[in-house]
Amino acid sequence: MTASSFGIFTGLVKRDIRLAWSQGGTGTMALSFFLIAVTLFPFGVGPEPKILARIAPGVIWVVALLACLISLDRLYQADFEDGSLDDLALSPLGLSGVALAKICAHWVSTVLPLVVASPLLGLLMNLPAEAYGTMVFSLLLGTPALSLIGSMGAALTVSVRRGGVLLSLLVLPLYVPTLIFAVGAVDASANMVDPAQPLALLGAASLLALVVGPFASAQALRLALE
Amino acid sequence: MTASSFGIFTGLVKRDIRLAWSQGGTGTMALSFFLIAVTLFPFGVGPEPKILARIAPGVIWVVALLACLISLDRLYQADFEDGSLDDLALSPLGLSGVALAKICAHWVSTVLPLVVASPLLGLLMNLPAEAYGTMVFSLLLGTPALSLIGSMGAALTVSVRRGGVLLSLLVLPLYVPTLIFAVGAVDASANMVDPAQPLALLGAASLLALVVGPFASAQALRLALE
Amino acid sequence: MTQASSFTADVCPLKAEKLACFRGGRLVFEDVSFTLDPGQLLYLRGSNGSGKSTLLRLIAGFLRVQKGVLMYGDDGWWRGDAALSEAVIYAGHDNALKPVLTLRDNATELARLMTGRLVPDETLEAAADIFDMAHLLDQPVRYFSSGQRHRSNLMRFAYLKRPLWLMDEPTVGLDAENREALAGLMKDHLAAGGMIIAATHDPIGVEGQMLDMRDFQPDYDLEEGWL
Amino acid sequence: MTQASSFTADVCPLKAEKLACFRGGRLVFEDVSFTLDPGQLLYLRGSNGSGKSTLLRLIAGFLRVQKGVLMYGDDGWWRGDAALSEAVIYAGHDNALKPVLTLRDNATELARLMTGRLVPDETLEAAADIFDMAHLLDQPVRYFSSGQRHRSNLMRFAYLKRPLWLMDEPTVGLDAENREALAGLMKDHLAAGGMIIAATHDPIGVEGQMLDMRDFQPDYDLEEGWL
Amino acid sequence: MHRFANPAQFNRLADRILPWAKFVLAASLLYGLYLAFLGSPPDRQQGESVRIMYVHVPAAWMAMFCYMVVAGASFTEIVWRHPLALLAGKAAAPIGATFTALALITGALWGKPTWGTYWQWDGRMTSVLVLFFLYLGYMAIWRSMDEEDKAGRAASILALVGVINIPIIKFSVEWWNTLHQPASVLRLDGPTIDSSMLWPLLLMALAFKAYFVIVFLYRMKLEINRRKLTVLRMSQVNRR
Ligand code: HEM
Ligand SMILES: Nc1ncnc2c1ncn2[C@@H]1O[C@H](COP(=O)(O)OP(=O)(O)OP(=O)(O)O)[C@@H](O)[C@H]1O
Ligand SMILES: Nc1ncnc2c1ncn2[C@@H]1O[C@H](COP(=O)(O)OP(=O)(O)OP(=O)(O)O)[C@@H](O)[C@H]1O
Ligand SMILES: [Mg+2]
Ligand SMILES: [Mg+2]
Repeated sequence: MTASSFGIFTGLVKRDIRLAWSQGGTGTMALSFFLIAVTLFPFGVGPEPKILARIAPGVIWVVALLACLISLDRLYQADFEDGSLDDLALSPLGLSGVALAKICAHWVSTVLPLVVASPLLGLLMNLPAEAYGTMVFSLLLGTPALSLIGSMGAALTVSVRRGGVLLSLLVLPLYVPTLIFAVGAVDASANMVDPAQPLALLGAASLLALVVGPFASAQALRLALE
Repeated sequence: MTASSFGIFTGLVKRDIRLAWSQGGTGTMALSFFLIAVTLFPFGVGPEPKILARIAPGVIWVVALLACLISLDRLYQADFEDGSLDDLALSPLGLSGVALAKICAHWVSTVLPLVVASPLLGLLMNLPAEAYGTMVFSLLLGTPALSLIGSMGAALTVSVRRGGVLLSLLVLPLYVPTLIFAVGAVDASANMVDPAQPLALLGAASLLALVVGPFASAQALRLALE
Repeated sequence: MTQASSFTADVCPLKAEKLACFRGGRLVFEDVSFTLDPGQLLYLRGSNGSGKSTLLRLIAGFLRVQKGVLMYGDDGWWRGDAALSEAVIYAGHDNALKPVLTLRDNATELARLMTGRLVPDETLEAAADIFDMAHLLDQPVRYFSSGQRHRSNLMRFAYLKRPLWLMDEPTVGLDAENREALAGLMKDHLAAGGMIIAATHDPIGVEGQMLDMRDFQPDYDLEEGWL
Repeated sequence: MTQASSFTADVCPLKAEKLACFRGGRLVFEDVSFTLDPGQLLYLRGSNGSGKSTLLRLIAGFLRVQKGVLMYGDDGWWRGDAALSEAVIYAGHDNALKPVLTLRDNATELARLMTGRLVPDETLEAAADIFDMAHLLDQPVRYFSSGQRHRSNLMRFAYLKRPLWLMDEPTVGLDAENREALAGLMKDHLAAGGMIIAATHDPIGVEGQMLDMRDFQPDYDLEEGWL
Repeated sequence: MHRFANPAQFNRLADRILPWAKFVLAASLLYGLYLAFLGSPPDRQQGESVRIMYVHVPAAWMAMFCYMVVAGASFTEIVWRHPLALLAGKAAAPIGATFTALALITGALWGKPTWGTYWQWDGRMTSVLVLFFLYLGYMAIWRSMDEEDKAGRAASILALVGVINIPIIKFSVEWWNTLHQPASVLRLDGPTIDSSMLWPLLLMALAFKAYFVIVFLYRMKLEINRRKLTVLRMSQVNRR
């Protein structure tokens, strides 16, 4: 049973990564949203390097968060609409396992590319050289919380058409602590202060989300099936 | 024929406004995204009033644009998925007329509330008092272009699964001029300069979008029907 | 042969000559010809994938006529044409219902979209009665079962007064009584001089011509067909 | 009465006693009782909206059993239970296909989801052959017609080896030949000791018990039922 | 108009052009590179870094040229439904995107020694970035849709709408820039070009154009073959 569960789990993760990067998937698209939306800020705020450097960590993190958010929209929705959610519910893995697998796949296929691209945007936004390492590290540490929390929202809104915007209403407030710790860490580095403390808090947020996320998502998915 | 066309047009506008504000509609949701996302920036950037004031026009406009964008996602998608688009195509109004009606409804139901809420966010972001009038006026003048351009993107991506993020890739570059003119106008007011020139350009952008938007949307919708 | 009638648009014979349709670069059918006179019914038959739905969508003007001719009376019949969009009612696989609206509101909005006017309450209730939906008129559609949704969709044929009905698998998921109601509705329409084209796998119990789509399957030819 | 067989889970009799179901605050049916032994087929009959789909989803464990008892062998049968989710294959109105994947990949993914293993190619091809889909195995599903999609969905019954089949309107949109193929598949399953519950409006041509859902319609009572 | 809709005829034409284009590419690239790196003097203010210009400027020109090819193909497709035009746009877009990326990257590399920063939100750089996004959008639509014809027409609509945008972006951004940062307009007056620099520049531009022609023709042939493959697959779907 455990061996088969593991097979199902990895199989599901692979399936979702494959779908995310196949035609019309969210993988490439979230990345382009991230790039474009960050690029809009210099248009909006003006090109002064000093201002840009000052707001860079905040803007990059907020936009990464929004990109993650809009890609979450379809985390369960596609499976719900085409009836695959019924199949997922009948898998021996159980719905919590299914949710965890889908969250892993989302993070790997959609969020990880954002993390990889973030130094480029740091360049565009004139981020101080000292802060690059911490920014990437804070994204690696904090974004799992975004996927995990977002999964709960996505599961809750899955049976609601046009859930996308409702999703943001549910999820954004829960993102605030993660955001604050992460930006705190990057700012600390930019100002040559030790970012250990906010980073520790960030890790704690991700861990907490890991405990609650899959379970709560499964409960919400049950509701959608009813 | 003309009288009946007018009846169909207003009927369709009313239908869409009603659907947008009914349960799960985009009306309330875009508004809450706007409010929450702007609120994230003080968290991300830090609470210094000077910095906030400096970036306020840019942030408010960029987020209004993103809110508009994510609500556009479903402009035609819902009708496409449930088969209503077939009916719309068989209306004597013609697809261009249908597109224009849906754009009008989108602007009234979803964008206008953002305009109304913007002074509140100006307050949160510490916007200089001189700039409020111009900000609201620039939103009134410029957001129709957002709906019109967005309609083209929404029509192009209507048959695409997970089109939401593709939409942003198509539409955001086309939003850049509107954004630049609008922020230019608000910044001018904030710096006590006459904003007439950027405002005129902003109006021109909306007019141009009005000429191209419904027609191109109708062409794209035809494709989706095929 | 235009005929005065109770319809909002003229009824003319519909004539197809050597129609062909490409999808995704492949020829789905070719050389489809038929003539449909007022008062007549045409069944589209054929195995899954033989092109019934495709032909219906072509006639409804959703697809471009790439090859062959389609005539309504003496006029060509083309995509986006006003004559077309005033003569046709189409009901496809999807139900075109808004789940948050009640059945009455769904019907009202559709009628207004097609005519710019509201339907009188009596017309609507009579239409609902045909499919035994009168008690559901003021229920939101989201509570309906799949057959109830399908019937809600079929109701359009009863309250819109257009001459040419295009029906894609109209019997799907209907119970026996409602299949009879459907047959009755179709007979009335034909008697009033209307025309129907219906793609179906089940017998409906109304007399009509047959067009078997399997007769029009192309011998596939790469040299000609690929671009 | 557990029976050794070719299935991945044990086959036990399924027994329902006085099941009732509320949806949206309304009682959809009540007092539904039946016993289904290995090798038996149960048809759910009844007009649109009588609760066939609802009962199927209840048995599949998507809805909570709010009233009454559902037993599988000697054990209770409840939502999220491992025994349940290893015994059931469900095919509903939606096809659960990913349009970008080929039919083969769709099937492979489903099998892996249900068992953690890959299906052997021969099994898959045999399954496809039943519904005349073998030549479509390596095509992306997005090119399929509605009947072809439905057949792709039905294929799961041929390559997953679970004992209890739940089929919601399995004949919808199938042409005559494929209806026969379906009947053959069902007969084989019953002969091997499997069980089937099928909601349908069309005759399928396999012997089975009938459960008419119209017999279980509650006398609707606002006082009792509304909460 | 539809004469070259016949793929065989197109292939013949392409095969006739290709050898010439290859020759032009080899000749102009070799001589151009020689002039650019050895045969021309370093700039008085910029030193050796000026040599980036010989890649940067032709790449920027090609970025815009390719977009016009895509837009022209789109227009042809929309108005005359010419099947090869559909494929021409698809074939040209990735090349254009690559040149745009090249212009961006060389520009950024050049920026470091001259302005001390890789990236400035200056009008011209920004408008090229937006051009890059338009390319990405065009290619994304192509990738995202089920049917080739549909995808192509959708992408064509976008490409045409994008054309309207290009002059606006350039114009507006320059205006926007003067409000905040008039200093960065400096680059536009650049070093006056001496003939010792003009020649290698023109030769490199010729080489880039020849390169475009070659890759474009090969990609067209590829697309035609891919298209045949799709049709073959489709013919399988309903084989009975
Ligand atoms: C990523 C940054 C850059 C981008 C996107 C960019 C873009 C362009 C474009 C589009 C052109 C062609 C203009 C036309 O023909 O109308 C061009 C030309 C040129 N660029 Fe850049 N550029 C960048 C950085 C630089 C830098 C750093 C320099 C040097 C200081 C530079 C110097 C030039 C020169 C000298 C020309 C030729 C102007 C002429 O036509 O005479 N560029 N660039
Ligand atoms: N989500 C829901 N909320 C409330 N009521 C519902 C919901 N889904 C279905 N119902 C109601 O439950 C009843 C039974 O629906 P069900 O779908 O089971 O019918 P059915 O027998 O399958 O009919 P059909 O033949 O039309 O498929 C219907 O009256 C329907 O209105
Ligand atoms: N979007 C599409 N792209 C390419 N091919 C398609 C597309 N839609 C349908 N086809 C193909 O066209 C053919 C005809 O499909 P159509 O839906 O018209 O069949 P049908 O006769 O209605 O079958 P069914 O009885 O299954 O509904 C099928 O072979 C299908 O594969
Ligand atoms: Mg069909
Ligand atoms: Mg049902």
